[in-house]
Amino acid sequence: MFSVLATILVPFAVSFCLFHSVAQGPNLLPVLSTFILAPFLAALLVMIAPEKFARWISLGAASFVLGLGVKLFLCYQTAVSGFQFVEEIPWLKNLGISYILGVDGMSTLMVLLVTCVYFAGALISWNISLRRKEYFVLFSLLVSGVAGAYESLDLFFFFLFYEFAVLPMYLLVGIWGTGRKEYAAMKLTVYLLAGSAFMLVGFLAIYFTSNVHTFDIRALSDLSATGLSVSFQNTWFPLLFVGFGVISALFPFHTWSPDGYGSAPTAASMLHAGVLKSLGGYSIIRVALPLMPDGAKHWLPYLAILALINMLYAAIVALKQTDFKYVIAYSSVSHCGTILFGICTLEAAGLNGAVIQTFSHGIVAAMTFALVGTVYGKAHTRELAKLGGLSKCMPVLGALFVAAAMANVGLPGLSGFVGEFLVFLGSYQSGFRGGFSIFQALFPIGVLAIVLTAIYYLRLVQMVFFGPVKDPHLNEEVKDGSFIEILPIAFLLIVSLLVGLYPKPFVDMSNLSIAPLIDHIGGFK
Amino acid sequence: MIQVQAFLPELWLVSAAFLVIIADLFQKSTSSKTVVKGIAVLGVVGALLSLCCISGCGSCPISACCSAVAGNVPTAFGGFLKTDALSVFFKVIILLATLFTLLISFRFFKANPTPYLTEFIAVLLFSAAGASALTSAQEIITLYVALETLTISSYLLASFMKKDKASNEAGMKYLLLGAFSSALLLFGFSYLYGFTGTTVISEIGKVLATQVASPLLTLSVIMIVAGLAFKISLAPFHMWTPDVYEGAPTPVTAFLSVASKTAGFAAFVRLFWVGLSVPALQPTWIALFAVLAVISIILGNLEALPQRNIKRLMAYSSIAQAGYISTGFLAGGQLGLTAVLFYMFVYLFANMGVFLAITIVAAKTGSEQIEDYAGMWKRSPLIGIMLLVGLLSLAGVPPFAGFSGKWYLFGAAISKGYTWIALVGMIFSVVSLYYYLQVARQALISAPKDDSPIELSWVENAVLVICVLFIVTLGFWPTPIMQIAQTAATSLFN
Amino acid sequence: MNNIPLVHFLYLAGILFGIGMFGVLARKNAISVLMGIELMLNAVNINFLAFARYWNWNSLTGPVFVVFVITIAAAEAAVALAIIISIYRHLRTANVDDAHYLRG
Amino acid sequence: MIQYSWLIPTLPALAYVLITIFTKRFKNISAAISILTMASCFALAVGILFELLKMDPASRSVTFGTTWLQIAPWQANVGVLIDPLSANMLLVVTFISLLVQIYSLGYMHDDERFSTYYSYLSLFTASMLLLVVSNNYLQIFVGWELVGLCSYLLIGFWYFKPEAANAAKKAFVVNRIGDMGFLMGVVTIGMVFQTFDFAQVKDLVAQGLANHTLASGYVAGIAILLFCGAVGKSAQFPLHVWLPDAMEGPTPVSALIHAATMVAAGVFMVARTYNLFSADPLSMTVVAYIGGFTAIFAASIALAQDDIKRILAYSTLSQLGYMIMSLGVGGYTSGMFHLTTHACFKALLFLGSGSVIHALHEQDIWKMGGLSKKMKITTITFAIGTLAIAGIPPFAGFFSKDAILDAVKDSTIWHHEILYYAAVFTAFLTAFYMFRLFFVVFTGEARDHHSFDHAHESPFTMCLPLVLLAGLSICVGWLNWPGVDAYSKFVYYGDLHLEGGASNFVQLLTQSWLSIVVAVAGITLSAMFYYWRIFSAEKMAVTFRPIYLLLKNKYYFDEFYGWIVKTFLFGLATILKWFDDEVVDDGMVDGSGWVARKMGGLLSLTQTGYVQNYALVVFGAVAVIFLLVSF
Repeated sequence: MFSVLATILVPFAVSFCLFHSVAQGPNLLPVLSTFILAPFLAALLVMIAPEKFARWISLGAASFVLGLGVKLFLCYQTAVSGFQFVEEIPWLKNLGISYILGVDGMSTLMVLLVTCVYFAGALISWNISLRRKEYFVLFSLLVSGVAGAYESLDLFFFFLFYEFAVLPMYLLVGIWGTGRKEYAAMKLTVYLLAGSAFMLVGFLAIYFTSNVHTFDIRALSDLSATGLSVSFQNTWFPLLFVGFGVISALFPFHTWSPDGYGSAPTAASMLHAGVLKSLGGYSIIRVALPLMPDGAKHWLPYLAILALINMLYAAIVALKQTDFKYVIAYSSVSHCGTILFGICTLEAAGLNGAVIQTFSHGIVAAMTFALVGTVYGKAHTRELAKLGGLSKCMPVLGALFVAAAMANVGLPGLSGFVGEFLVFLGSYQSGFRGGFSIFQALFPIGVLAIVLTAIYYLRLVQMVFFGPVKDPHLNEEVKDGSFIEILPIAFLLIVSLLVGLYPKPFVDMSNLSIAPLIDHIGGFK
Repeated sequence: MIQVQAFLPELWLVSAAFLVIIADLFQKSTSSKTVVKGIAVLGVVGALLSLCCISGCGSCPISACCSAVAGNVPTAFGGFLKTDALSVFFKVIILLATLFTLLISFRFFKANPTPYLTEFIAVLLFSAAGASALTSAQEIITLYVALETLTISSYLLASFMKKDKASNEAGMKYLLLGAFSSALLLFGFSYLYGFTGTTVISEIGKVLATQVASPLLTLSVIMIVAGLAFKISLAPFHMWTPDVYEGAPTPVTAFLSVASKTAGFAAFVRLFWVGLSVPALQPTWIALFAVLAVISIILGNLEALPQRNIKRLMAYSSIAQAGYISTGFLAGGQLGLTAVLFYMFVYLFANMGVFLAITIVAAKTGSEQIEDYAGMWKRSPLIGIMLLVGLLSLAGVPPFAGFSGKWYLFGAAISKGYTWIALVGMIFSVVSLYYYLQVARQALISAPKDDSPIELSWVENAVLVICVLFIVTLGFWPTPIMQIAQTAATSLFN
Repeated sequence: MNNIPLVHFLYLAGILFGIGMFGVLARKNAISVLMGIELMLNAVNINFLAFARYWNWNSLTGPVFVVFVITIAAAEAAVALAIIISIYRHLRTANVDDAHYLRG
Repeated sequence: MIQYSWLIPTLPALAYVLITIFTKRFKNISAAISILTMASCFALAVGILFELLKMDPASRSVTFGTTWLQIAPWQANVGVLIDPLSANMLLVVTFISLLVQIYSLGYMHDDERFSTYYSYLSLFTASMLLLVVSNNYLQIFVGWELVGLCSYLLIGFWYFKPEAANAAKKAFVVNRIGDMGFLMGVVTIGMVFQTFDFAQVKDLVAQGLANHTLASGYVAGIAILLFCGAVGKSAQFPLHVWLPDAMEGPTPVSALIHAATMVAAGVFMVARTYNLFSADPLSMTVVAYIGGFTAIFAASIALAQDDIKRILAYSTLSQLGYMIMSLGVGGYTSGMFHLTTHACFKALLFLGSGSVIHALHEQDIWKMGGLSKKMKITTITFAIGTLAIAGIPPFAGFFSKDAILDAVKDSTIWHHEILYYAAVFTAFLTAFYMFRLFFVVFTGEARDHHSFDHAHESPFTMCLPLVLLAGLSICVGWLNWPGVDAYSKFVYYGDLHLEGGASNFVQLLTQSWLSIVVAVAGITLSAMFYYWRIFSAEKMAVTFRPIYLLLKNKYYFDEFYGWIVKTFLFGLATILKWFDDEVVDDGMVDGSGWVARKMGGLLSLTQTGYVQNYALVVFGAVAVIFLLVSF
């Protein structure tokens, strides 16, 4: 246990100080690349190191990166705002591709999210025994891919990292999954890549249609320079939205999500639900909106309906699920609906809500999946019919799960509430502006979701943890979570609490990138 | 005057071929023929090195030493052979492919002993010579002769396993269809000659530039397309591909899938972007290629789905690949051709790596069925990784080179306004993912049927590692090869 | 015979080519298919010579091409016969339709 | 003192954290922490009260806070607003919690999750106080939700009992439905006024109404949305169903949360946002009638219940109905006053019932009886409580209830007379069923001798709160002793006016003869039934069987709602799940894959293996292309 703590604290401290020295002086060490390289190197190290070190190495890397992430969050100069820690290396001049990393408020949050989930995931997969080495290699690779996607400001690299994350996921699900794992893995992969097919073509179309011959998002965001015609935007915005939406499980392209999470190993579903999925909403805000504001204005009100369907439909379907994990999966789909809905409002409040909700959903979903995984590991079944009264034998996990459920339900004091509240505020706002009265109709329906969520989550809590013990031999054999199992979950819970109790710094952070965006687009008017 | 550098590689290859035959006389037919193998490898490597002595090939991968000799492009036989940067690039691909093929064939014939290894190698070298000559042919007759050198030798190679019924059948099909389509090609040529009165490609371009389209001219162009499309197995002239790929010995399949495809594209590039890129014809054949490309992408990928035999699967995949490459080709211009060259280069490593893996596995298990690849991660991780990386690179998944390749191909297509082709291409590369992943799944996920390890020679290890590294690196950092390919492409237009 | 117009040659060549193609597509015996191909090649040769005559006899392009075609055709035929014989060894027939084990 | 008011919610929160993390294993320490914090909170509250009293009545309102989150143009604060209203609530909440926590020492003594219990209590108090001191709509909503959570946790404290688990879920979900309206209301406020601050909104509304930029109907709409929240939290009709089930929780919890404080939050919220409600008669009418209806409706149900706690629960419903109605008719002061008195005597009653249950381990009143012999203190205190709730002078209930009746009588809203008679009749019913309860439980002969023999007076820790509360149940009413009217002069809305306006006690009695009469009538009647046994309740039940069943089954509301949820929600869920599995997943997704594979299979049939077919394809292709191109 103490060795674990050491493995966590030492690298954390190291990176913290390391970054500190950097953040003071000029940008010596390429901070952002470190987020990508550290896990990557960890993967290589695991590859060559003997198997018994695998988990230590990746835990060390995770805490190192976590330290960096926290420090990044602290060091980001809110006064200056804009993109910071930018690294730029020309890559292919003739195609306007260059390796550009940079973070603004929103992506700082996302990077922080990645690091948190990476850390928790590394801990959760502590007791993986099957093909451990490969597991941790892929796990780390996945993270470096996602981190890259959140940091890169060049469409080429954005896409590259984005898909780079998908592949390890395929293997993680396929090898360490449960149930119809190979089917699920295939489905998940094919789905996400199908979504990205539109993205790729869209990016290229943007590149060749715009007048600035570059894939640099910053340059492309200047509509006056790119001169993308309204008709072009109207054709490509929906395609891009759907392309991004697929990874956020946009209805009706969501079915990979339940199956995928249903069979993914715990850490994989944590990372996927927590980080990869959030990429969809993020990329819409980062790419689709600034590049094609007119298309956005034209399409978002209609896409809002899709998002709304996500929220409610998934919530209702979750009511009838019989598998513990599937309920969570559907709830995550529903929450992504909230995110997309927030984006569709095209209002400061709504978009901020979307960002915060993305962050919160990342943390909370990761926490919930971690819990499910741990419980499954002990009860050896996920069928709700067989579970029951688990609080008797695992009170701590039970309590944590109630907390997680409340976070999902959007209880104030936990992160879920802030995002949802802002999203509703935004949606009503854009209805109120009269720009698109469609939102006035959608807003109350959207609020229904908070009731539905409450219903299915409490149903879950009741069926799994409350009531009498259904399966008698559950309580002798089942023990409560060990330190290693509790630690990551508690960690995530604390993060969620931080956001919930004092959201100001987080909201300010996201607003740093949202406010300019809104000025740039100018909302529905 | 004749500059020998213009056909130095071919010289190396041919002489290597003869040397091989001679050397064989002094060897016992039972011996492992190390000398022969050595000579062959040396010949190909020599050919590769000889490229450095070709002046002005800013594009040669080993361009460090090229920069020494700057200036004029070597020509021979009154300009019939001209080895410019473009052809050097193609030659590099072809020669590397030949090198791989040799390596593969060594493993292959260790598993299926034959007394005629020497002959095999000799013929292989001949056809390589043909292919490489084809890339620098500036004139129709030369082009034709080179082409036939390549083709006729590959007929022999395809049907090389005399005892094997499949191999024979493959050979016969390949031969009949090959001959048939080369007849079409020739008929096209004859009319081309009739219309222009010359056989020099650049001349043809000049003459045709002033002419208007006439049905016969179009017909001849179509026939030429048909004849050459056969070589790169572009649908609907692809029908031979699956059968031949499945039947032919694996090294030959590998050779066909890369070397003769490359040669075919080389011929296409010269003939069409120099000779026939005239207002009267260009719209026609570009549209034609657009259709053929899309058909090949769709057919290839769909038909690959139900396949069980991995070589047949690779055949269909190579049809689809031909479709992808054609999108770049028809986009043309500097961008398009750069994309084509780069993609061919990537394709070389991916395909060859996979075929090497296939051979090794087949040599161990004696099976080419996909389900027999179960548990490679346990039996030989490297092979597992090779399959994963190679196939996903073919599918165009980041971070593998195939991805950046597709990025440029489709980029080129879109830049010329063929967005729909790009869309179809992307969607069907997702379809392709399905069957590629089936293999990867068996290799990396499924439990092994028998977990007796598959041991590799150090060479094979090295080569596989190189392939993997190349593919991954080019995915992240395509810059150097891209620049070389770019200079090569530009060399066509001046 | 200098007054025979070009088109006549072309017609002849065309017809010959057609016949050859028919042979390729219709005849079942591998040898006859081969002969069909030879016919097609000869049609091509006629074309070349005709065009050569039409442009001018002094440039030997056409005839040279023809020579090459003939040579290569011969090589092709040699290889072809070899393969057909080897097929015959396996199947005891030279019927092209009997070799259809590779399909699907 | 006021500047430390932010400590009031904070301290219990800290207590919660401490207990959860550190002292789970040491029950006494946990209890000590929680009780001490509570005591200090009470002290603070008292201090704040006196500081307010020192101030000039016109400016008895102090507020301060800090930013919680900020997105232009909004700025959501977390802050404190201390004025008579919140001071009043602070006193009630802290005091009752303190007593209940002391009481729990005895009541929960043998429970293995003792510490957890106290941590929950602290968390609840923290959230409740957060709600009370809030100075803006968002924060009140936050506290609102948090008390909901605590009520969920405490109702489900004995989670292994399926009923408890169900009740907890029900409570949360039903509340959530109300909160949906509340949330929409809050969002709408944020939207219309671009701020959540009470004071600012108040001014903006006043301005808007003055210069007609704001339709009073619109304000009424907002008010009604907010009221949805109150309906849920204060368990008004039609969202009343959760409160009776909530009695599955430990009895002290019922006393604290489901009688004295949390359920009163709805009333408090209406009072807090009174300016929105009073802007338009519509909203007032809605509030008044919902309250009035709930009062009489719940009272009627209480007549036929057998579970001691459920009877009290329904009486709570009905009393809350009183308060709501009073606010609805403009009786701001009387409503709050009744809230205060009710907190005392209802807490007393619950704790008393708790002591009974503690003694007998039994909740069915028909298995009790004659307890007066064994449990003196409990009996006396319970009697006091009963008299208080029945509205017998000079007990607390009399003053507040009478004030409400006056308010209704004087009110000007639509057909107030209906409400008045309903209220009066409710008073009668209340007296009747409360004394029914008292007589059945404490007088007469023991019905279940086994449990009776084991019965014993509760320990000191439990009796002390009873006594204190009993004392209050007598005296609190005197705050509004005619002529003194201390309370009315302290807590009022708009400009001060004294309801009833009696100048001395005798005058008051004469004024409110009716309420006294009905109360006495109720008592006598129930005495005839259950004490002297002149009439037989059983016979009544038989003769009026349908009515009896209707009341006994609470007008079948649970069944009705259950049916709705089952049919519509879960019906829809079933359909959508089918749609998701069959249509979207198998149909669209796997379907496309299937089609692709099949097509591949079909296409690969073209690879016949006959070489001449291939040649034919080549020929055909050339021909077709040629034709297409040239024509």
